[in-house]
Amino acid sequence: MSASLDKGINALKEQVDSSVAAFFSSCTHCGMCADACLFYTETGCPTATPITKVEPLRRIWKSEYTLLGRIGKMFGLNKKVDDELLTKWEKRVYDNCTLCGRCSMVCPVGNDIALMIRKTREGMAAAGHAPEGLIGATKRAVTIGSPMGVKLPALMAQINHVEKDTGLKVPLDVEGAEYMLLLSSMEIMNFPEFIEAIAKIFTKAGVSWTISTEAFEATNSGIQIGVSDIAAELVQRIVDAAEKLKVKTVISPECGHAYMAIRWDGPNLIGKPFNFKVRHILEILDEFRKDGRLKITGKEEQRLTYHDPCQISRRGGVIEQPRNLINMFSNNFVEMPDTGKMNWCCGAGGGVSTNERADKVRLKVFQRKKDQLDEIKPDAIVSACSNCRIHLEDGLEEYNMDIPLMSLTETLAEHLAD
Amino acid sequence: MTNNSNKEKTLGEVMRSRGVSRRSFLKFCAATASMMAMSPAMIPKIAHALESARRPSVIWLSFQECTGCTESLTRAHTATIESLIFDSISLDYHHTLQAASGHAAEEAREAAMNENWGKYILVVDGSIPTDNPGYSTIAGISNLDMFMQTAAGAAAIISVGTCAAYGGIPHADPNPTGAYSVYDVIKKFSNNQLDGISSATLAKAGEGSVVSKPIISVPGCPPIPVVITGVLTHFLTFGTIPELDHLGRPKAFYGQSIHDRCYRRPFYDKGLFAETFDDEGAKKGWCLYKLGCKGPTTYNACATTKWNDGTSFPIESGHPCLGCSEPDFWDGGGFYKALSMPTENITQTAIYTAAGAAAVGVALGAMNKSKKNNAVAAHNKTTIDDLEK
Amino acid sequence: MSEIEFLNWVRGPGFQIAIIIFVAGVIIRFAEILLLGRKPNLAEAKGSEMSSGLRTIITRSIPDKGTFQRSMFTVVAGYIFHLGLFITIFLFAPHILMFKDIFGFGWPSLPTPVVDAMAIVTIIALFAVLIHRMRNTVLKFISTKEDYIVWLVTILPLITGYIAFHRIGMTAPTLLAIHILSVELLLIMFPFTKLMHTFTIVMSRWYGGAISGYRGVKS
Amino acid sequence: MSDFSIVQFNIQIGDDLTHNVKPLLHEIKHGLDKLVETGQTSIIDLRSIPLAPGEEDKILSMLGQGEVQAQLNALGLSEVTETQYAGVWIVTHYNDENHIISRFIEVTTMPEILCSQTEDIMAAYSRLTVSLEDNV
Repeated sequence: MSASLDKGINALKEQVDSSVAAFFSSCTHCGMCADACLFYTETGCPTATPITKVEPLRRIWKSEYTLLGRIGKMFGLNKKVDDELLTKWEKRVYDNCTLCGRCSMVCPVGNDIALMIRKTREGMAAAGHAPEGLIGATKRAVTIGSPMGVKLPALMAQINHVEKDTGLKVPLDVEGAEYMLLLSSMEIMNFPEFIEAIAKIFTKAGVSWTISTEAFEATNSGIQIGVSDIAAELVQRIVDAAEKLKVKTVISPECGHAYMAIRWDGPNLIGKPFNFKVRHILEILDEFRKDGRLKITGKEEQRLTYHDPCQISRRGGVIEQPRNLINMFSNNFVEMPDTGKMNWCCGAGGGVSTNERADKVRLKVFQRKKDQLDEIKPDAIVSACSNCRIHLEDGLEEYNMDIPLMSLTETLAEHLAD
Repeated sequence: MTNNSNKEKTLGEVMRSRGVSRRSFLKFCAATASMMAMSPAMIPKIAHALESARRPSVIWLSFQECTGCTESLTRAHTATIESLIFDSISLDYHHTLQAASGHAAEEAREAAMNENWGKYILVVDGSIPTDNPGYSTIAGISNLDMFMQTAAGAAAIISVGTCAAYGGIPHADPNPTGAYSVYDVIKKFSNNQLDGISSATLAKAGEGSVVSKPIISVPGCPPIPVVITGVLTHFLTFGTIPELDHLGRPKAFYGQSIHDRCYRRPFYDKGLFAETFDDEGAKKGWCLYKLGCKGPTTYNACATTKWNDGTSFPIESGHPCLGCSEPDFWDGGGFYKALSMPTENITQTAIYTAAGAAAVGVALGAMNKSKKNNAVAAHNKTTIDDLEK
Repeated sequence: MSEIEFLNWVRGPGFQIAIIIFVAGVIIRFAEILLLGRKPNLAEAKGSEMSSGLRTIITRSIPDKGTFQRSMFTVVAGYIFHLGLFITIFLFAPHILMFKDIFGFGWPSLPTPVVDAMAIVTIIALFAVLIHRMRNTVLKFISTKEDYIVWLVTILPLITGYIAFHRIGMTAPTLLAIHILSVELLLIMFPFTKLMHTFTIVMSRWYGGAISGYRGVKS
Repeated sequence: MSDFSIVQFNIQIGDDLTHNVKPLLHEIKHGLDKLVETGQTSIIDLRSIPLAPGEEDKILSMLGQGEVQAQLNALGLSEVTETQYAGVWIVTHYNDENHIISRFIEVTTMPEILCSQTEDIMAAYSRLTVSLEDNV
């Protein structure tokens, strides 16, 4: 109960570094980031312009870290960061941004606006201006171990089902395994087929893998709400488990921000490099492909497209791998008009799906994805993020579209040669 | 005075009495119109006006000057015409040209003033020192006193040369004698900013309301001789002063810049410049802008009137215009520095500034860093209990 | 003060003051930014920060197809006025003389009529940009007073330069002095406004490219 | 006499240096038209127009030499020549030292300066009268 404006302002001060200072110094208010943001293109609302979302951080930078700002501060001329501002900005920063980073790709002066919004969230959260839904999910993540409240027994139940259905063993807590698989709550609760698919593929590939019963949750609410302390705590759990089991590689599952959290933010959050590798499941599968460990049979003839999850493609660098893999089982793969690093977000990442308040807007901005799909009219969509998948299903239903959604890993597993 | 009788005659009569034919007179008028940049359609009007004009008295005062202006005038190669004009005026005082000296000379001046009070033309060359009257005196009279006394009774004042028009070389930084132009001296007088002026002079100046005298500036170092005679002729012809620009210069001569009338202008427009005095560009007669030509900011008639009997003008001879007919041309940062160049040593300024700023920047950067470190140190770990207020 | 005195002042002490503020301001801004530092990235790298940062400095000048279509006006008008500013500032013979005086070296100039035409194009583009800023909902919303002031101090030297070159309305020394004065205003405002992007764009593009490149994404 | 420029530069751009030559020749053409239509004469002062070295010579050589050439002695020499285009006259005034002081192109049937002037005729009459009286 100790969130306060002072704490928020201090958090913002901590977030300013030379990159942020360079970004703010370079912004010319050209407005091109708005055209890159689906929250603007689909709502037409100028408050959704990405660069304006970082106003609290900008004010702190200006008044604390620039000569003119320092002088202005002396005479009380600067625009202040206060609760009124933060209240007004809460929706802009959390509800109208998925941290998809498309703005960062088009900014003509090269500003990583998504990074700045992520940093702004640190101040917002510390000042007590995070949305209810995200606070709830974060609390569950820390206390229960999963933002959706999934506990170990629930996972064990799903694993039992999988083992029964396939006759394959899902190894738990195996010390010295090569791979340690993480799962997102959504996969455990909504898509247990994923576990089945992994069991099949990894068994066929003949590699040793395991799931830790102490740290199986891949998602990280701390990243989404913007509290590094909590994010670090959640990362630490995985690091402890991986070190305990002495695995070589930790696998991030089909979840965008989970990959971002463990692969790119993880070591920086806990302040030291990992002594294991972190890979996305698609990277592992592509390695298997290269090593000839994947034997595929039968090709899909239907028109398939791939929805790039922002954190995996644009923010994660896993862009070629899904395409390599899809081409193994598809004869009719078609790209969306904007694709790869320039894809459009589904509209529910970055904590937006956890924030009930944003339900309406996330469905509205889905229009962007709908337009993209209308243009290429695919028979099915393949993706690699459970969160995207759930929201895409929601969106397609909302817009009365009947396009099946497939997980890349699961579809690949279906095409495994015996 | 012997020429008193002449003064009552018209110019036409004077000329005819000297056997100048009407044809010669017409030629003179045509030359005058050409010289004054008037339309040839004006020739008959000039002829008519000059026919009936009466010879005015002219008093020429030389103060802090080099006699270059007088030299220019007397070396004028259009000798016939010049002498004709000087024959038509009564040059009652000019201490370089007159035969009389000493007291006789000063008496001549006073006599001319008394006889023609309110009607004579006062020509001034040289600037007037205001700092200490002792810097320049004539017959024991300070320049300032002599000028104010003479100006009081003038019909018009013609400031000949850059020194009289703007202060010129004596006025150039640091201006040790407190030299000022004719215009500035009168302005200072009207603002009561003049010391060292005698009370008698003051009374006289006030009486003649010096402040409201028309002043025609004919700047140049030296001025083009025909400009001097042109102004005199205009006064003779029309009895009025010619149309002047904002600096008091006759528009007929100073209406366009050297650059506008320069035959090398097409090279400027094409971007063809001489870079040095002996390169190919210089030999090909390209634009001299880069060599410091002040043509674009200098208003004068050199490019069309030319010098030495229309032989050429400085640019035609391969040298950039110095801007001698503009104010402060000595203090303009150097004759060979192009107009778009800064006059100070900016490189040095920038280097010193950079050194100083680097130190300040490092200090400010260190302050930024320590502020950030303080913020990090003040970090209060956020737990799930701290997410709400 | 006579017009030549005015011209001499702006070419002399005035220019000196402007240069001092400009140079000091830019250096201080750079120090402020760079000395803040940035934590080293502890995650296992997938690409080189340095090379992708450097690449982005160049590549971000060209928008991708989709962005070009969506922000066509901003891109086209932006290109025109930036190019126009470059040509009018750096390829006009009298300006090159000034740079030569300061740096000690010069470079070839463009023919004056070309620069003249480019000045007009640039002025038109800048007015189009202003109208766009005042009418587009996003730009209207995000624009601050600074944006309009910066627009003004950017276009002033162009307009005064054009008028001075063609000597419209006033005498050449006054027009030239006004032109130089407007440039001095620009120089003084430069370090304290978004005009700084002229220099900091190198840093921001580098950082943006480095952050992406570290993760193996070509930005 | 026409070559009054002492320093000769190797002007590359030639005739069109000031772009004044052609318009001037056109003005002369219009002048001739006006002279025929209305009898109105016109005068162009060659010194009022900026001309590059050599351009005045160019104009003069274009106009060429006609049938009439006259010289008068009035305050120095003056030359009046009709060009090959009848009605177009070049009037050049020199001073005592044979330097050109002005040069006009006159479009007229007879330049005014060539005509005997009324005042001079009157003076001539009295002079002749006096002279006859003295001699008788």
